[in-house]
Amino acid sequence: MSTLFEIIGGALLLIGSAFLFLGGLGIFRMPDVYNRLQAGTKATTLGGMSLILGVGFLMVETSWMWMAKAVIIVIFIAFSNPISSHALARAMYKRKQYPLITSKDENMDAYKEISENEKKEEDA
Amino acid sequence: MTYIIYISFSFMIVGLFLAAIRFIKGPTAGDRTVALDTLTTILVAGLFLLAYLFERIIYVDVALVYAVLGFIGVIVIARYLEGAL
Amino acid sequence: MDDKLFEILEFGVYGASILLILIGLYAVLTKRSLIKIVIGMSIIDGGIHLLLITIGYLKGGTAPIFSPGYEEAAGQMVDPVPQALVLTAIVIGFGVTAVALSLIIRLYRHHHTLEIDEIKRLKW
Amino acid sequence: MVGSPVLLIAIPLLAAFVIPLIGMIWKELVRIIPGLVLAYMLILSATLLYYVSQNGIIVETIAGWQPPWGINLVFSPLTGFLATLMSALGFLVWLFSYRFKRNVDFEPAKKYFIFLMLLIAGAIGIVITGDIFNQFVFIEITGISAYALTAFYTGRNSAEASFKYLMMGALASSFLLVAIAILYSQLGTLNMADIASKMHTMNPTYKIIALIFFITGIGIEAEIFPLNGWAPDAYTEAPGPVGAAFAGIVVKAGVYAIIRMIFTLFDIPSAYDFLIVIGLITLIVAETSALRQEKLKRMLAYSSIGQMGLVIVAFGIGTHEGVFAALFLMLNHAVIKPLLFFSGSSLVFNSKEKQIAEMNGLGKRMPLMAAFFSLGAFAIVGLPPFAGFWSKLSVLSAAANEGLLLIIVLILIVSVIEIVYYFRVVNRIFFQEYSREKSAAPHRPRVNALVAMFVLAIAILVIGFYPDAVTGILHNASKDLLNTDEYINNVLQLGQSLTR
Amino acid sequence: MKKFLVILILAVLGFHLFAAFSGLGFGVTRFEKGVKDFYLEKTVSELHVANTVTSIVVNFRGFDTLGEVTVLFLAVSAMGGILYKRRHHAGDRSVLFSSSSIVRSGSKLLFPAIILLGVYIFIHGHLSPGGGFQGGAIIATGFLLMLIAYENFSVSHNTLSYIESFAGIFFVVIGLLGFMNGGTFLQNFLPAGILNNLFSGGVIGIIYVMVGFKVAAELTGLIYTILHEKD
Amino acid sequence: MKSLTFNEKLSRFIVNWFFLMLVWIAFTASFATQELIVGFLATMIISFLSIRLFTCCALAILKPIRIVYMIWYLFIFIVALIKSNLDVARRVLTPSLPINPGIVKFKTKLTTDYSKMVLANSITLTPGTLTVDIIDDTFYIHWIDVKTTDPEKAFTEIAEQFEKILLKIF
Amino acid sequence: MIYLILIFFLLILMLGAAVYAVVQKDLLYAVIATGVISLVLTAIFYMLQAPDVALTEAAIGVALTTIIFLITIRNTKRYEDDYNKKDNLKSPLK
Repeated sequence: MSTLFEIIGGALLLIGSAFLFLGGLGIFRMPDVYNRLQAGTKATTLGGMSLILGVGFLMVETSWMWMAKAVIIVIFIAFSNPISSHALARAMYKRKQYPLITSKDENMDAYKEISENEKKEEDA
Repeated sequence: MTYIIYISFSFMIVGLFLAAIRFIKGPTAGDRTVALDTLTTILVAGLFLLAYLFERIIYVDVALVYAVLGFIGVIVIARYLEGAL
Repeated sequence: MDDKLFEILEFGVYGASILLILIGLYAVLTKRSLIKIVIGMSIIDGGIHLLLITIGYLKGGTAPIFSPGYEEAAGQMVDPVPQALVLTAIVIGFGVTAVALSLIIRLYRHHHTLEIDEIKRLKW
Repeated sequence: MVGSPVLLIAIPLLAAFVIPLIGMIWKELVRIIPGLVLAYMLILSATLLYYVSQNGIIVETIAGWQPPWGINLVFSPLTGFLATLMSALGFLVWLFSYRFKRNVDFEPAKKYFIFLMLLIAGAIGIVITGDIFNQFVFIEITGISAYALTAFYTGRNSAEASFKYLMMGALASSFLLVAIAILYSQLGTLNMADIASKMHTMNPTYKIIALIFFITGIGIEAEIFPLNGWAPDAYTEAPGPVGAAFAGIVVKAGVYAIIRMIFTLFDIPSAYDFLIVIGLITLIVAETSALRQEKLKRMLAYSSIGQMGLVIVAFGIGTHEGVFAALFLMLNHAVIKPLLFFSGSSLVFNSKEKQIAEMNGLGKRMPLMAAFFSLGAFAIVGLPPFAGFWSKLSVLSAAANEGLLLIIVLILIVSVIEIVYYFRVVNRIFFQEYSREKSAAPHRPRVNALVAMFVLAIAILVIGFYPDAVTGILHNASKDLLNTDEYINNVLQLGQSLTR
Repeated sequence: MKKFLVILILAVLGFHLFAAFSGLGFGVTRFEKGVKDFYLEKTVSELHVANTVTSIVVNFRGFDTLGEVTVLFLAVSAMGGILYKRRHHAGDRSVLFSSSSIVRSGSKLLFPAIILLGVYIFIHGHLSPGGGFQGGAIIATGFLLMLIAYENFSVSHNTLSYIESFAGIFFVVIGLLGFMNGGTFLQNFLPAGILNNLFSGGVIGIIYVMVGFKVAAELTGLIYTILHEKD
Repeated sequence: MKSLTFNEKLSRFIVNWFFLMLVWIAFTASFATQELIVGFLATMIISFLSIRLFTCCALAILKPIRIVYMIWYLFIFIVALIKSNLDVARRVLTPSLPINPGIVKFKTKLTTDYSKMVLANSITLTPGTLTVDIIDDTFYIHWIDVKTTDPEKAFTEIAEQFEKILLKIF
Repeated sequence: MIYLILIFFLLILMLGAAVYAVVQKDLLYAVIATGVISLVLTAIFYMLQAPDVALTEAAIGVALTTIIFLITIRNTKRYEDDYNKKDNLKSPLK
C-alpha cells in the first residue's frame, strides 16, 4: 500500500505549495491591508498545513515520528495564524487605517462607531 | 516524486518573491507585517519540505521553533502598531 | 550541471556574506541615527556568521548529529567547529546589542534626539 | 601545589553568580566579597608565579582534552607576571573604591563591584588563555564590563562615552571574528600553539590579511593610534578608580594580545617595523594632544595612550633587551598611573568641571594628596630616583644597541613634552593661589584609599631605589616571550603536567 | 564626499576579504589533520553524545560557554545599571488600552505549550539540534508573549535572580567537581550512558539544562527591564 | 481572578497535564521510558505552575460526547477551510478582483473566552471573513464580499454553523 | 539542483533586505527588515546543514533582537531626522 500514501502525500504537497503561492499572489494583488490579510492568512494556513501533512504522509511508513511532529506543527499553525492576523487587523484599525469600501452603503463600516467612541473618550 | 518536489519548491519560491515585493512596496506598516507573516509561514513549510529532502527528522524541530517565534514576533509588532506595547 | 552550479554558488555564498559585512559597515560608518548604527552592527554580525558557517560546509554533507541511522556517517558530516563558534558569537552579539540599545535609551532620555551630530561630544 | 590557573577565572565567575544571592542577606557583603576574591586571586597568582619560576611552565587543560583539541590555559613567567600584576592592581582599585561615593544608590553600587571583579577576571583570562576564540570571549567579557563601568555615573556625558566605546569595541570584535575565520579556514585549528606550529604552511598574503584584521581588532583595546578615539572620553567620564583599572589592566591585556600575535603566532618579520612605526605615531600624537588638555583625567588618558605607544615601540625593537624594557615600562606604568588617577581624582573631587585650573593651590590644603600626585608625576616622566627612570633608560639602551638613533631622539623629545605638561600641573598645585571658594572643604580620602595609595607610592620608591627587585622576574618573562619554540612544545606536549 | 570615501574604503576591504576566501573552495574537505575529525570521533566513542555541536560547546570548548553565560549575565546587569532610575516603580506599565480578548486567550492557551517546547529543546540538547541557549530564549519569548498580552502580568525579580544565580553556581560547581579523581575543570565525571538515549553524555546534559534555566531567567529579566522602561 | 477550590484546581491540573503530555509525546515522538519519565516530570511542573493561566477547561472537557462534537466541529471546519481557500483562489486569480469589502457586526451567545477565541479563529479561516475585534459579545467582521449589513442575517451567514456546535462543547 | 537555486534565491532576498534596512529612513521598517534578514539567514543556515545555528538564529535573531529593537523604538522615536516630513504629512496613516 505504499503507493497510496505516496499519492496522497504528493497530492497534498502540490495542493499545499499551490496555495502558498496563491497566498503570496493574494498579498501582492489585493488593494488594502484587510483584504491582503484575508488572502494571505487563509491561503498560507491551508497551504502550510497541507504541505506539512503531505510530508507526514510521505514518511508515514518509514516512521510515525514525522506524522506526530507534522500534526503538532499543523495544530500550532491553525491556532497561531488567525490570531496573528486578527491582531494585525485590529492594530491597523486602531491606527485609523480604515478599510477600503467600494460600495455606497453607509452601514458598511460597523466598527467605526466603536473607534469614534474611543476617540471621544480620549479627548475627554 | 522528484518532480513534485521541484514543482512545490518553485511555487514556494514564487510565493516568497511576491511576498518580498509586497514587503518592499509597503505602503503601510501593516502591509509589511503581513508580508513578514506570510514569509514566515511559507518558510516554515519550506523548512519542513527540506527536512524531508534531507531525510532527517531532527531538522523538524527547527521548523517548529521557527513557527512559534515568528508568531510571537508578529504579535509584538502588531501590539506596537496599535501604539500600546 | 550541478558542479557548474556549485562553482557559482561558491562565489555566491562567500560574496553574499562579504557583501553583507560591507553593507553593515557602510551603515555604521555613514549613518547618523544611533539605532541605524546598531542595526548595521547586527547586519555585520549576520554576515560574519554566514561566513563561518560557509567555511564549515561540506558538499553533500549532513548535520553533525549522530541520530539513529547516522551513527556511522562521520565522514559525511559538515565541520561542527564553526557551528559551535557561531553559536557562541550569536549570543555574545545579542548581549552587546542589548547593552547598546539600553545606552541609546538613556541617551535619548537626556538629549531627546538620536542623531550623533546633535549629541555634541560624540565625535568619531 | 596550591591550585590551578583555572581557578583564577572560575572563582570570580562563581562569586559573580553568588553575589546577587548573598546581597539579599547582607548588603555589605556585596562590597566585601569581590575584595576577598581579588585578594585570593592575588595570592594564588603570586604563588603560581613562584612555582612557575622554579619548575617551568604550567599548561592547564579544560575538560581533560589535550591542547590542540581542548582549550588550555598557559601560566608561564610572562603570563603569570601579567596576571599577578593585574590581580594586585585590581585589589588596590577595590581597596581604593571600597567606600567610594556612598551617595550613589545601592543598586548601581552593587553592580560596580561585580563589574570591577569581572573586568579583572576577563583581563586575566585574555592573558592566560591559549586559544584564540577563548580570548575573543574574554575580550567581550572585559569589554562589556568596561562599557557598563564607563556609564556608571548617570550624567549625560558618560552614556556618550560608553556608547562610543561600545561601538568601537563591537566593530573590533567583528574584525577579530573575521580574523579567526580566516585562520580557521586556512589551518583548521584554534589553539595558539597549534596555529604557530602550522603557520609556515599558510599563504603569506592571507597571513598578512589575517594579521591586519587581528591588529585592528585588538588595537582598540590596546589604544593604538587611529583606534584610540574612545579612550579619552571613557577615562574622563568613568569614575576615577575605573580609569586606573583601564590604564593598568585592560590596556595591558590588549597589548599582551597584540604581542602574542606578533611574537608567537605570525612569523612575519616586517610586523616588528610596523610596531615601531605605529608605536611612534601613537606616542607623538598622544603626548602632543596631552599638552593641550584642560581636564585632568583627559590629560592622564592621553598620557596613558602615549605610554602604551612607548611600550609598543619597545616591543617592536624585538630583542631581548627591548622586550625587557617594554615589560619594565608596563610594570611601571601599571604602578604609577593608578597612583596618579587615585590622587588626581581626590584632588579634583569637589570641582565641577574637573579642570586642571581648579587645582590651584591645593598643595597647602591637601599636602598628602599633592605629594602623591607629584611623586607619580616625577616617576612617570622618568626623573632619576624614581621607578620610571630605569624603564626609560632601558628602552633607550635597547634602542641604542640596535642603532636606532631616530627612536632615541624622538623619545627624548617626547619626554621633554611630558615634563612640560606634568610640571604645569605640579606648578599649579604648589605655587598658585587657592582658587575655589573657601567654604568648600577639600575632600579627605578615607583610610582605605590612603592605604592603597601608600602601597603604590612605596612600590614606586622600591622599584626606583632597588630595580633589581623586579628585574629577575622581567628577564624570565622576556625570555619566555621570545622563545616561541619552547612555548609550542610545552603546550602541544602538555608541558609540565599538574600535580594536585 | 564622505560617503564616496567610505565606499572606496569598503571596496578595498571587500576585495581583500574576498581574496582571502575565494581560494578556499566551497563544500570541499580541507585540512585532513584539523581538529574536527577528532571531535567527530570522540563525541561518539567517549562522550556518547549524539549532537557534536553540543559536545563541542559544552565539553571540548566548555570554557567558552562559561564565558558566554557570563557575557549574558553581564549584559543583563549592565542593562539594569544603565537604565537605573532613582524612583523606579517596577510593575506599573500603563498602556493605552489592553489587547483584544482573542490575543489574551490565545496566548493563555499557547503559553504552557511554548514553555514546554523550550524545555523540550534544552532537555534534548545533546540528541537533537538546540540546547540551553535556544531553549532559554524560547521560554523567555513565551514570557514576553504573556507580558504583551496581559499588561499586569508580572514576573518576580527575586525568583528570576534566584534561578539565575543557582543555575550559574551549579554550572561552575559542576566544573569544579571535575577536579575529583585527578581530572580537570569541566571534566565529565558521570557515566556516559548509551548513545541516543535521553540519559547519556554524563554532565553535558545537566550543564545544558542549567544553561537553559539561566538563560531563560536572564532573558526574561532583560525583556522585563526594557519593557517597563518608560518615561 | 476568583480563587479556586481544591477540586477545581485538581481537575484543571489534570486536564492541563493531560494535554501537555500529549504535546510532549508529539514533540519527542517517542515512547521510550526515559523520555516519558522526564516528560511526566516536566509537564507536571509546568501544569502545576500554570493552573491559573489555563482557566477554561476543567475535567468535564473530556466527556465522550464533547469529544464527538469536537471531531464533528473539526470536520465542518476543514470543509469550510477548503471552501474558503477555493474562494480566495477564485478572487485572486480573477483579473478584475471581484471584491466588495466592508465591516459587519453580529452578536453571539457564547460566553467563555476560549469559545469566543475558537469561533473567531474559525471565522477568520472561513470564506471571505476576518475577525477585527470582539467587544463583550459583539463580533466585528471584515467581510471581503458583503452580502448583508444586517447583524442577524450576517450571523446566520457567517457563524451559525460553528456556534451551534461550540455551544455544546463549552 | 532546486536546492542550489533556493539558496541563491534566499541569498538575494537577504541582500535585498539588508540594503532596504540600511536605506530606509523609517526605523520601524528598518527593524522589521533586520528581522527578515535573520529569518532568511536562518533558512540559509538550515540549508548549509547547521540546524543548531539555525535554531539559535531563529530564537535570538528573529524574535529577541527584533523585539528589543522595537521596544527601543517605542522608547525613543520612530523616524530618522532627515525622514521626509512632507511624505509623512501626505499620508498620516503610515
